[in-house]
Amino acid sequence: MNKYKADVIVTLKKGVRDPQGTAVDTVLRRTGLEEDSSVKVGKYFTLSVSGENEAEAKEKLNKICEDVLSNPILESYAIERLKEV
Amino acid sequence: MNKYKADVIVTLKKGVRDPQGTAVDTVLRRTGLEEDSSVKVGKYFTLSVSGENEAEAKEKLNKICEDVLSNPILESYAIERLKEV
Amino acid sequence: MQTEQKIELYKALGLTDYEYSEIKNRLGREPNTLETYLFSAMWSEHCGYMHSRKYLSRFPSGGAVSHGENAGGVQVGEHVIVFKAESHNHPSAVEPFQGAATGIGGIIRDILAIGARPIALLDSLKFGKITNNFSKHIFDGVVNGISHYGNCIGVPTVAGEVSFDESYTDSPLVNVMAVGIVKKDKIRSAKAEPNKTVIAVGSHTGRDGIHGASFASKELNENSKEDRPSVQVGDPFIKKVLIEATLEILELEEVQSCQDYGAAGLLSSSSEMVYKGECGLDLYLDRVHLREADMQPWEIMLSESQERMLFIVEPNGAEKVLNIAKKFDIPARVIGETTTSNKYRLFWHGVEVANLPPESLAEAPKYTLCEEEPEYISEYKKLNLNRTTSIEEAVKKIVSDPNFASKRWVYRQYDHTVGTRTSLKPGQAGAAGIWIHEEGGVAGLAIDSNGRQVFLNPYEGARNSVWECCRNLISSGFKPLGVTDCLNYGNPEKDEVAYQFVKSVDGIAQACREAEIPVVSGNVSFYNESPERRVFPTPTIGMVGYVDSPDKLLKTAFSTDETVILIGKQINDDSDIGGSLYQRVLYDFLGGEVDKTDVKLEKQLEEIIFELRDKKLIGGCIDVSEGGLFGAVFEGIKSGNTGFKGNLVYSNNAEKALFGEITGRYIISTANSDEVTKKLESQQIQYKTLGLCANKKIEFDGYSFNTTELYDLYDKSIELEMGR
Amino acid sequence: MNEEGMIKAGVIVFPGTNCDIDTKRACEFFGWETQFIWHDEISLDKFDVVFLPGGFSYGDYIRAGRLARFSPVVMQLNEYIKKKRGFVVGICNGFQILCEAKLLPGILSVNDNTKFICEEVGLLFENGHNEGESTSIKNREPIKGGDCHLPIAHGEGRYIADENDLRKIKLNHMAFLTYVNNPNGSDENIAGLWDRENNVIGMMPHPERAIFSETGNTDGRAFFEMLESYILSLRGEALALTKQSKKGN
Ligand SMILES: Nc1ncnc2c1ncn2[C@@H]1O[C@H](COP(=O)(O)OP(=O)(O)O)[C@@H](O)[C@H]1O
Ligand SMILES: [Mg+2]
Repeated sequence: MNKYKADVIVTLKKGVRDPQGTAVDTVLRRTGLEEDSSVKVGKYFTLSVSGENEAEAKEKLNKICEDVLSNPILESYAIERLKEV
Repeated sequence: MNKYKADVIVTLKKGVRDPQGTAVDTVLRRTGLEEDSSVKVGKYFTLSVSGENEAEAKEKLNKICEDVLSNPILESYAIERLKEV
Repeated sequence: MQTEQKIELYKALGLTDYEYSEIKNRLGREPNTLETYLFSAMWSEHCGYMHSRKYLSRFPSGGAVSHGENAGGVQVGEHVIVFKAESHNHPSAVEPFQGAATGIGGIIRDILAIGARPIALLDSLKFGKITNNFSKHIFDGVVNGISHYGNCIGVPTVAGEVSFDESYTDSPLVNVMAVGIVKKDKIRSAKAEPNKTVIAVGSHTGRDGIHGASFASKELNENSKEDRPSVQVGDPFIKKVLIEATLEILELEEVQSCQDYGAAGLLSSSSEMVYKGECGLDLYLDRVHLREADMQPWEIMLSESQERMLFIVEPNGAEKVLNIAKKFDIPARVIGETTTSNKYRLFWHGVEVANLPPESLAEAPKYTLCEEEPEYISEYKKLNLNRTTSIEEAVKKIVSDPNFASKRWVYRQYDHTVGTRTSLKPGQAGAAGIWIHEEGGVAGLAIDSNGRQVFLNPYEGARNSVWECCRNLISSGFKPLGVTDCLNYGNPEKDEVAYQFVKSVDGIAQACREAEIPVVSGNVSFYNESPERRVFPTPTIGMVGYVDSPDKLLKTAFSTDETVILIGKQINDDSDIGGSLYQRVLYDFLGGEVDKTDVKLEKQLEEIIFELRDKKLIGGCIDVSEGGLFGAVFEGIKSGNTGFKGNLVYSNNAEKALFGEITGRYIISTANSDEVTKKLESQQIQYKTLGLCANKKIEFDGYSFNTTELYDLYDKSIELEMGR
Repeated sequence: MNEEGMIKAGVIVFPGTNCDIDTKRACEFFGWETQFIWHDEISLDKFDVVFLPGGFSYGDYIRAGRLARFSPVVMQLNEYIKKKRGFVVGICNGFQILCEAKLLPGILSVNDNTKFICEEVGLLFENGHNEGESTSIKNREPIKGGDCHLPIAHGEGRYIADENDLRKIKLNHMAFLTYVNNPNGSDENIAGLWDRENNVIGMMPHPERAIFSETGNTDGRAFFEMLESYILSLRGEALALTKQSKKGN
C-alpha cells in the first residue's frame, strides 16, 4: 500500500447563492478596499489516502469528495497536486 | 484601471489544532473510507480587484488577505493564479 | 406544433388533463406559456392544498388571528402569541443542512409577516434508524442546519422531539414551529387594498428552488445547458437584518400589509394578497432585483430565493420604506401597484405577459379522498406480542434507545437561551417555558407526534397526539390555549394514505373540540414515500399554553425523600397498549389496538394537577408517554439526580406494566404524600403510590439497577453514535 | 442617584447582532440609562460603558468577528479607550470582535468538538487586583469557583493565544473568568479577559442572560454590579483628576 497526498478545492456551483461572498463584498466596499470584488468562498482541504497506485488513490479521493467533503447538489470539487508521499 | 482575478488559499499555521480536520478524519474512519487521512481544513476564495498593474493588484490583495480573509495569528495565506481579466 | 408543445408543457409541469381543462374553463381561453407555469405552481399540492383543503376546514377555528393569515395566534392580555408549524421534509432529504436551515427561515417569515417578533422555535424531527449511515448523515446535517440558522437569527430553539424509526429512512421528516409576539393592535393582515404601491424588500431573486418547474424545463428547453440546482440556500445573517428591518417598516402607518415569499415565491405571495383583498395587481417583473441578469419571467415568479418580503404601502409611504431598507443595507424596489381591476397582470419590459383573475390562481381544485378502511388496519389490530425479554436487559435497551435517551446532543447545539426569555429549558420539563415579560406570565410550548399510534388507528392515534401534547403543557403548569399542526403523510392518491389522512384530521378536530382549543394554523406535507417505504402517518401537533406567573411552573425533577405517585389510569392485563415504543425497540413489533383518551378523566387530571401545584404540593411532575411508567419515573429521578425504591409492576405482564403506553397518566413527586393522597381520594381520582426517591439505586419489584450505569447509558447513547 | 449620576451605557448594534435587546434590558435592570448605538455611528463619548453584545455580526462569515471590526464604531473604540473615557465590554461575539480588532490579545477559534455549544457552565470569577494597585473597592468579595454559573452559547469560543500573550495575561491578571470544566478547549481555561490598564473586558459567557429570576439564573448580576462599582470609581478618579488640573491652573 502506498500513501498519496492531495489538495481538494470545493466551490459552489454556478448560480448558487454565496452568502459569505456577498458579506465580504459588502465589507470590502464599505471599507473602500475594493469596489467590485465578486468574492466567492469555497473550502480547501489537504488530505492523504492509501492505495495501490495513483489511479486507486484518485478513485478513493473522488468518493471522499462526493460523499464527505462536498455536496454534489450545490458544490463542485477539484482534486489537485495528487502525489505519492 | 485594469481588473485582476486571483485565488486565495487560507490555511491554519503549523502547530494550530484543527478540530474540523479531526472531525473529517473521524467520519472517514467511521465510514471506512480511509483509515489515516490527516485532513487539514482551510478556506478558498476567488475574487477580483482593480489596479493599474499587477504589482498594485498584488499589494491590494495582500492587504485584503491580511485584514479580511485571514487572521495572521492563526492562519497563513497564499495568492495564486493572479491574472488580468 | 404550438399546441403540441403546450400539451407537453402542462404535463411536464405536473398538471393533469382535468386540471388543464379546468384552467381553460376558468379563463375561457388557453393559458399562455408563462400562465401555464403560474398555474402549475399555484395548483401544486404545496401551494394549492388540493388534496387536503376540503378536510382541513373540519378543524375548530378560533384564536385571536383569523384563518387565512400567515399564522394564527392566541391572546394573552394585550398581546397575541402567534405561532405556526411547517414542514421542510423533501428539501432536507436532498440537502439536510440547507433544507433544515431554510425551513427555519420560512417559518420565521410567516410569523414576521403578521408583524410579530419571533421569540422561539421548536423542531420535530424523524429519521431512519440512527445506526444507518445515511440517516446519521441526514440527522447530523439537519441539526446543524437548524443550529446554524436559528442561532444566527437570535431566536432560541427551546423544545422539540427527535425519533428514529425505519419508516422514516427514505423520507425523513423535518417539522419546525415558530412562535412570535405582537401587540394586538399592531397585527398586520395579508390582505391587499387597491391603489397601493408594492415593494419587494430583501435578497436578490435568483434561480433557487424553482421546483418541479425547473426540472420540467430541462427537458423542454434546449437552451438550458447548465444543470441548475433547485436547492435553496439560506442566509441567516441577512434574515436577521431583514427581521429588524421588517419590524421597523411595519411601524410605519403607511404600510397596509405584508406577506412573506414562501413556496412559489413572488407568485404566491402577490397573488394571495390580492385574492384575499379582492383587488387587482400590476407587477413589473423587469424591476425585480435579480441575482442573475438573464432570468426569465417564469423564473422570477417561481424563484424560492430566501430572505425576501413583500409590502403593500400607501404610495406616499414608499420612500420611507426604501429608506429603512437602505439603513439596513438591504435591497428594495418598487415593483408594482394594486388596482381596482380584479386582474392579476404581469408586465415584462412594457409588455403584458400574463393576465389572470386572481381567484383562478388561488382557488385550486379541491379533491375528495377515498375514506375506505384499508385492510392493514384490522390485520394489525389482531397481531399479538408473545415474546418477553429479561427485565434487566429490557430496561437497559429502553434507556439507551435513541428514541428515549437524552437529546442533549441535539439541544446543546441550539442556542436555547438567547432572548433572555427561557424559563423552562430543554430537558427541564415536558414543555418549554418562554417568559412573556410584557404580560408577566410564561408561555408554554410543546410539539409532539406519534406515528406508530396513528398508523395503527388514525383516528384515535391522532386524537391521542393532541391530548399527549396537552399533557406535556399541563405537566409543566400551563393551560393549553391553541394548536398548530403539521400533517406528514405518503401519497394521498393512494387509498391507504387517504384514509390515514382523513381519519387523523377527524381525530385532531375531535380532540381540539374536546379540549376546547382552536387550531390556529398548520401545514400539510404529502408524498413522503419512496418505492420501498412510506412514512407512518405523522400528524405533528404544536401547542401553546400559558400560565400567569413563573412561580406556577412545574419541572420534571424529583428530589430525594419525596414520594412518587401515579395519578390517573393504571395498566391492567386488558389495557390496549398498541404502538408502545418498547415493542418496536425490543421486538421490532407493531400491532394491537391503541388506548383511547378518556376526556372526562383528562379534564379531572388537569384540574387536580393545577390544584396541587397551587397548594405547592408538587415536587416534580411528568406525564407518562414513551417508555411507559418506568420511563416516566426514570426521567423524574434522572432529572433530579436521585434514585427510586418502590413498586411499578401491577399486572401479570411485567413488560407491559413497566413500558406499556396508555393515555391519562401523570406521575408526581411530593414531600407531602398524605395531603396529596387525601386530596386525590376526596375527589375520587385514581392514583397509586409507587415508592420513594432514594439515592444511588433504582429498585422495584425485586429488580435492582445502579443509577450511575443507567444514567450513563441514557446520557451518552446519541453522543456515542454521533460523536461529541 | 440623580439623573446626572446615572450610569450611561451604550449597546453597539451591528448587522447580525442578536443580544442587543437582552444586554439593554440587563443594563436597565440596574437602572442604567441605556441606548443602542448603530454600528455606523462614531460618537461614544457620552457613555460610561460601551457593550459589544453577542450575536453573529456579518453572519460571522469567514471568521467570527472578523468582518465587524471594520465598522466605523469599532474604529472609534480605540479613541474611546485611549481617552480612558469608560469601559468596553465585549460579550461572546463582542469578545471575538475585540480580539479580531486586537483590542485584546489572542483569538477565538472553532470549539474543540466543532459544534455550537449552548449550556450553563461553572466559572471562576476573579475580581482581583494587581499588586500595588490602588483598590478603591475593597469590600467586594470575589465569587469563588463553581459558585458562578453562566450560560454560554457559541460555536467559536476556543480561546487561543501564543506563549507571549499567555505570559502577559498571567502577569497582568487578565484572565478574570475561567471555566471549571473547559467546554471548548480554550487555552488555560480562559473564558474572559480583562485588560485592566485600558478597561477593556471580553468574555464568552453571557452574564446579561442571567439577570432575571424568571429565567432561573441570576448569577450574571455579580458581573454588572462589579462593573458598576468600577465605573463609579473610574468616575471618581476622573473627577479628582479634573479637580487637580483645575487647581494646577
Ligand atoms: N429536536 C429537538 N430540539 C430541541 N429540543 C429537543 C429536541 N428533541 C428533544 N428536545 C428536548 O429534549 C427534552 C426531552 O425530549 P423528549 O424525550 O422528546 O421529551 P418528552 O419525552 O418529555 O416528550 C425536551 O425538553 C425536549 O424539548
Ligand atoms: Mg420522550
